[in-house]
Amino acid sequence: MSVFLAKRFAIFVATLFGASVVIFLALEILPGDPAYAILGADAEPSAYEALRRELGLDRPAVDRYFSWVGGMLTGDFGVSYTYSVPVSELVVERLALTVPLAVIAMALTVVAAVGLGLYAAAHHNTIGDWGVMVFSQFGIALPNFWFGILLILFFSVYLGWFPSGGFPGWSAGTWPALKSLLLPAVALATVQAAILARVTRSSVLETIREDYVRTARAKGLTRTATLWRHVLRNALIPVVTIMGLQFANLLAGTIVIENVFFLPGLGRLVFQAIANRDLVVVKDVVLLLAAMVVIVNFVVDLAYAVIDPRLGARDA
Amino acid sequence: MTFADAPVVEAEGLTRHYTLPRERLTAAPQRVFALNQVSLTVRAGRSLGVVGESGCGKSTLARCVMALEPLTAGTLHILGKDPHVMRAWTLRRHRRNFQMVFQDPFGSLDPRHTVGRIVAEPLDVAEKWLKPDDRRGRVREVLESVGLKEADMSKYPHEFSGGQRQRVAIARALVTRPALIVADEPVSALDVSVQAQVLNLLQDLQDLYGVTYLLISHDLAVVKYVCHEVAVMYLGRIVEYGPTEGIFTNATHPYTRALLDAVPKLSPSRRRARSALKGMVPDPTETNPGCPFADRCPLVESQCRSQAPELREVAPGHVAACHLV
Amino acid sequence: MSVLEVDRLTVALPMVAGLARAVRDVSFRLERGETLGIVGESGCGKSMMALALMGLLPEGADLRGGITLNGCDLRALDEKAMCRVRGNAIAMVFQEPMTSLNPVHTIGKQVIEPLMLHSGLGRDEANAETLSLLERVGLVDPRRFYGAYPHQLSGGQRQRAMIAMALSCHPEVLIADEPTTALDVTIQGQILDLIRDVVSERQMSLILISHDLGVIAETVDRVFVMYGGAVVEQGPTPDVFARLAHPYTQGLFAAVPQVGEGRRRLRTIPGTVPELADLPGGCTFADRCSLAHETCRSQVPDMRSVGENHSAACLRLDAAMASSSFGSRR
Amino acid sequence: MNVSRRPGLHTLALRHRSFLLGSVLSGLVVLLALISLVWTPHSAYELDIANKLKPPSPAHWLGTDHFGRDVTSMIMVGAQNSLVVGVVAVSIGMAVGVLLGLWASAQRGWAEELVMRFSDFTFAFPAILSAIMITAILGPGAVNSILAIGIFNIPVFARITRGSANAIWAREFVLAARAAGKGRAQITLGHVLPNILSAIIVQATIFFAIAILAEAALSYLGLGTQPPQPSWGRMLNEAQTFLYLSPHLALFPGLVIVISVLGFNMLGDGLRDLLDPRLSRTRLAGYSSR
Repeated sequence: MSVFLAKRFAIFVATLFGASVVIFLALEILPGDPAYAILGADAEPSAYEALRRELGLDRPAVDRYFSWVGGMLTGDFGVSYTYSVPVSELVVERLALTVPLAVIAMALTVVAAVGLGLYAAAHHNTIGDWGVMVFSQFGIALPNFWFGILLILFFSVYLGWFPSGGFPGWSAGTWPALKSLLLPAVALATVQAAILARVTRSSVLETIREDYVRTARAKGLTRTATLWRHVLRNALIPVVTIMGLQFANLLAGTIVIENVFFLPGLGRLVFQAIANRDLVVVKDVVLLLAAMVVIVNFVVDLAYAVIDPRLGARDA
Repeated sequence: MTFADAPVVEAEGLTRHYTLPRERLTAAPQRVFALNQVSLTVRAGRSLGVVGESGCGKSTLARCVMALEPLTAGTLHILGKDPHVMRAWTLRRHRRNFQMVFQDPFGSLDPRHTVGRIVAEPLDVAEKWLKPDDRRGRVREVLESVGLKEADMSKYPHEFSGGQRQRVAIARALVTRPALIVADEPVSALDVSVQAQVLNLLQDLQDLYGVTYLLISHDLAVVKYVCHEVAVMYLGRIVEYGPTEGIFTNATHPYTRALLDAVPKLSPSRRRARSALKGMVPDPTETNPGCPFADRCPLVESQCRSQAPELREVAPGHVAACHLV
Repeated sequence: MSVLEVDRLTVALPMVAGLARAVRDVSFRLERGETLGIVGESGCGKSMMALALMGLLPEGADLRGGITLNGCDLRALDEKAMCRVRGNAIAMVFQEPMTSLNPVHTIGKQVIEPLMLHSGLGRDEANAETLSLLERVGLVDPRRFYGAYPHQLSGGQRQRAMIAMALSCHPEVLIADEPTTALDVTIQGQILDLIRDVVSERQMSLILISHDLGVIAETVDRVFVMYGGAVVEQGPTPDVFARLAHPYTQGLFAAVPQVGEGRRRLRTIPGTVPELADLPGGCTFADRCSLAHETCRSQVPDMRSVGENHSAACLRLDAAMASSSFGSRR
Repeated sequence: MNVSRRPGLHTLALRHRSFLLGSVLSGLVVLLALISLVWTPHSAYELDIANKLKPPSPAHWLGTDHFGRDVTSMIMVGAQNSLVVGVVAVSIGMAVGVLLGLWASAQRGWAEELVMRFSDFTFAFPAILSAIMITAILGPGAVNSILAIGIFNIPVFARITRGSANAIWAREFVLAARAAGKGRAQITLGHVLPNILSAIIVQATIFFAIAILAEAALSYLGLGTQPPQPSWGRMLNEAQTFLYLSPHLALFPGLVIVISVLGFNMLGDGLRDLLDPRLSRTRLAGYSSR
């Protein structure tokens, strides 16, 4: 067990390091340099030099990399070129939207998917099972941004129940804020839940065929009791893996969905930054998003250790 | 095939260790002694049976003899040449002389190849220059010798029963006309009635082609039907080794006796007093200085725990590793 | 009254290749304390019969015939009532101790489960009972095993835990389906001894299923030989082994390599075991039988008596018995 | 078994609902794209401001957009775009990923570790994130979005290939091939690849569907295909501005995306069932008598 965790932690750190290097190389070295990218090809050489100095580009690349990463670790994200405010301020403000959005969406996903998946597996080969499968087929094929538009069309334009976009901020009260996050979260969760429900269903169906399930039935456990006590935990092992991958998709999805609903989150921020050629912000936000994905995958590894007692032995 | 009585396999002190991945960061990684100082000789046209329970190292022995797994120590000669020190391409050529039959007739045949292609596989390496017609002839010939038909060449493995598949596997092993066939549990996955057919086939092929067998099995009775000599393994070591008759009528090592005793007899006798062995086979990770069998031995004495017994001759050609013989 | 009565039990399973008639017209009575062995090769229907008795046949299976446990018609019970019987009055030990235990639960948790379900014991009493059960099946130091996970145990230890689980509610019938097939020979003996001891100690009835004639010969009072889903020979174990009647039983007996003999050819049964989905008409063994006549291929043989309580389903019993060179071999 | 009378593959295929429906739907989309190469009801590029934002009518089956372009024609031409992106992105992912996976599996040890860590690492960058990076450097465009999706596909294929290949390497027939003297490369080509090919084909169809979705999302964000080249995602982006006026604009491009993704997904599912060798087993899974 300890070996497993140590190994996963080492991979976690190495992945973060690798991601930061790639982002740094991609955004600071490849395009020539950020000053060039910001000003464009036909800028005055003097303005270019001034900007280079302002951005600290006259220092060696290795130096710049370490001061960037070191800064990120201590909370100093640098200063946005277009907003002229510390990036950390921008990011914290935007995180307050993106993180709740992703968490609500993930919660909806897990509840809906595990529920539907279990239901379908327990009622294998019935109308209910068939219904879940059809829902999931369509859900998987649904582009989340289009579904978002449809939700706006129906719930905002037609029924007028929810705002069609924008975010009043948490200062406007919890309910109005939540209300404007609900449709985006549903748009995000539906697609992911459709995928996860399928995974759950097939994992449960696979586990039901295991010998120990027959043993449990031979003890006199009812089908339902067997499902809860013996099938669920074993069936969750592959489901958790997919959940980890899905969180990455959810974060990526927030970038799209924030654009659909005009929500001022990290996704919008990174878009505006690209439009404004504000590479300092792009670099920071991309690393932040990548780090969130990596952290979630590490948490998934920890979850394994809880669910599966064989881990130590299997990894050995 | 070769001149009589020449050794086909000569193994001297074969040893194979594995290092297990650490279980804890603080603990040193454990070593498994899958094979420990195993020496044996099989002469042309004879067969040696290797028996033991799961984890005794018999399958590791088979794979080491086949040079499918490296040795930690020891030397091995097949027809006088050591496959473990050869260059890769010389070894590939040499492989025509020793072939293998596996346990699982459902796993050892590629489901996507026809029987003709499966059986011809060793020829792809050993006799690349063979013309397609000759090659087909060779496959047909060998299929017929194991009791299958030419028409079976175009069929796929799933169209055959377990026993027939094992015949295909035997045909594949025979196609290069090898001097040695290593058979790892060739019948343990088969039904009893089919098992007998395959055992008889192995015997017939030996009579016909003079092929030498190294037969690995957990089943003493199986080994006895096919083999001239038997080696009994326990925890990676040979504990008793000798002619089949000698082992079965005059088993010396307490483990061999327990093994013989444990086999259920075909006579209804309730409450047969077995010399039941206590406990279970320990992990081969521990390396205590004494006899590996000491923990389960009904006759254990103090010296058994402190000193490992050497193989000693108990009858002509019959050796056993026990202090008490 | 018999503990278990099985009357013309028939099981059919839908398969890709057609309907598999896994069990055909099997009837028997099992008395208290009696041990019954069912022997046969793979695909003879012996495991399906065990699952039918437990009411655990795979979905879509068609079950006919009567199963009566202590005068109670099991076929008439609904699923809920059947759950109260399973693991309680009738319990089962499976073949693969590796996969038959749930990998994510401790041994203790799995052994205590039927107790909590059926016995009405409180947590503490059930705990104590579990520990004593583990000790009884030879898991010395039961507290350690209570908290252990299946992957930490050897095959033999796992099978002991399975037996403890099956014993926990004092079942009247214990079904053991190939309980030692996955184990080493020296461990096999220990497990068979354990099963035999607990069965006689608690006056249980035992149905032991095995492909190994030797295991059957050494363990049970009465033996059923199954082939192609039907019983082809049955009788008290000593009688059957003394006078093998059915050509299949004779062939099977001759094909088993035995320890006591020299290097020689084995007698074989030609051909292979038929698929249950594609059984020949008439006697299912006719295609492989050297004594088969035309009638054997068209007429289904009935059970005929060959001795007291000993019978075989063969149309050419006389010829079979006459040609038999076995029986008194040892 | 001698008697396993498994119906032929084509019979099974005709009986398989998901496979049938999937082939019909994805065939339809491919047909749409092919027809658009030679004929569209109107030009997909010509502006006709006088006829802007028209609802569906006999002249314009699915209406017109805010520039008066014919939506039917744009959807048809947009199909080309989606299919090309799908084909190229999946090909990139498959070509590199399958090679890496096979290599990792044949070499084991450090090679495998390297490929796995590489794929762990690329999983930190979902397609959208890498597309953002690429557009930040090179600017938006169809080629860049293909590149982003393709790169994202590499580790997925590498993982799947390695997983299935490892399972094949553990089989006894591979050991038999080694005992016959076959080398790693020969075994990989002769035994491993043929046995995992169906799994890869199935994944390819499923990732084709995912690639269509990803392309639509990137185009919607303005990172993918650039105007005037019509693309489904971009059409949805533009439609959102006129949601109150002409909701039909948001409906049809979305529907074709759903239909094509549904089609390819179902095709993949169907293939998985049909190519699964377990289907030919005569016994019921989980119940064998010995």
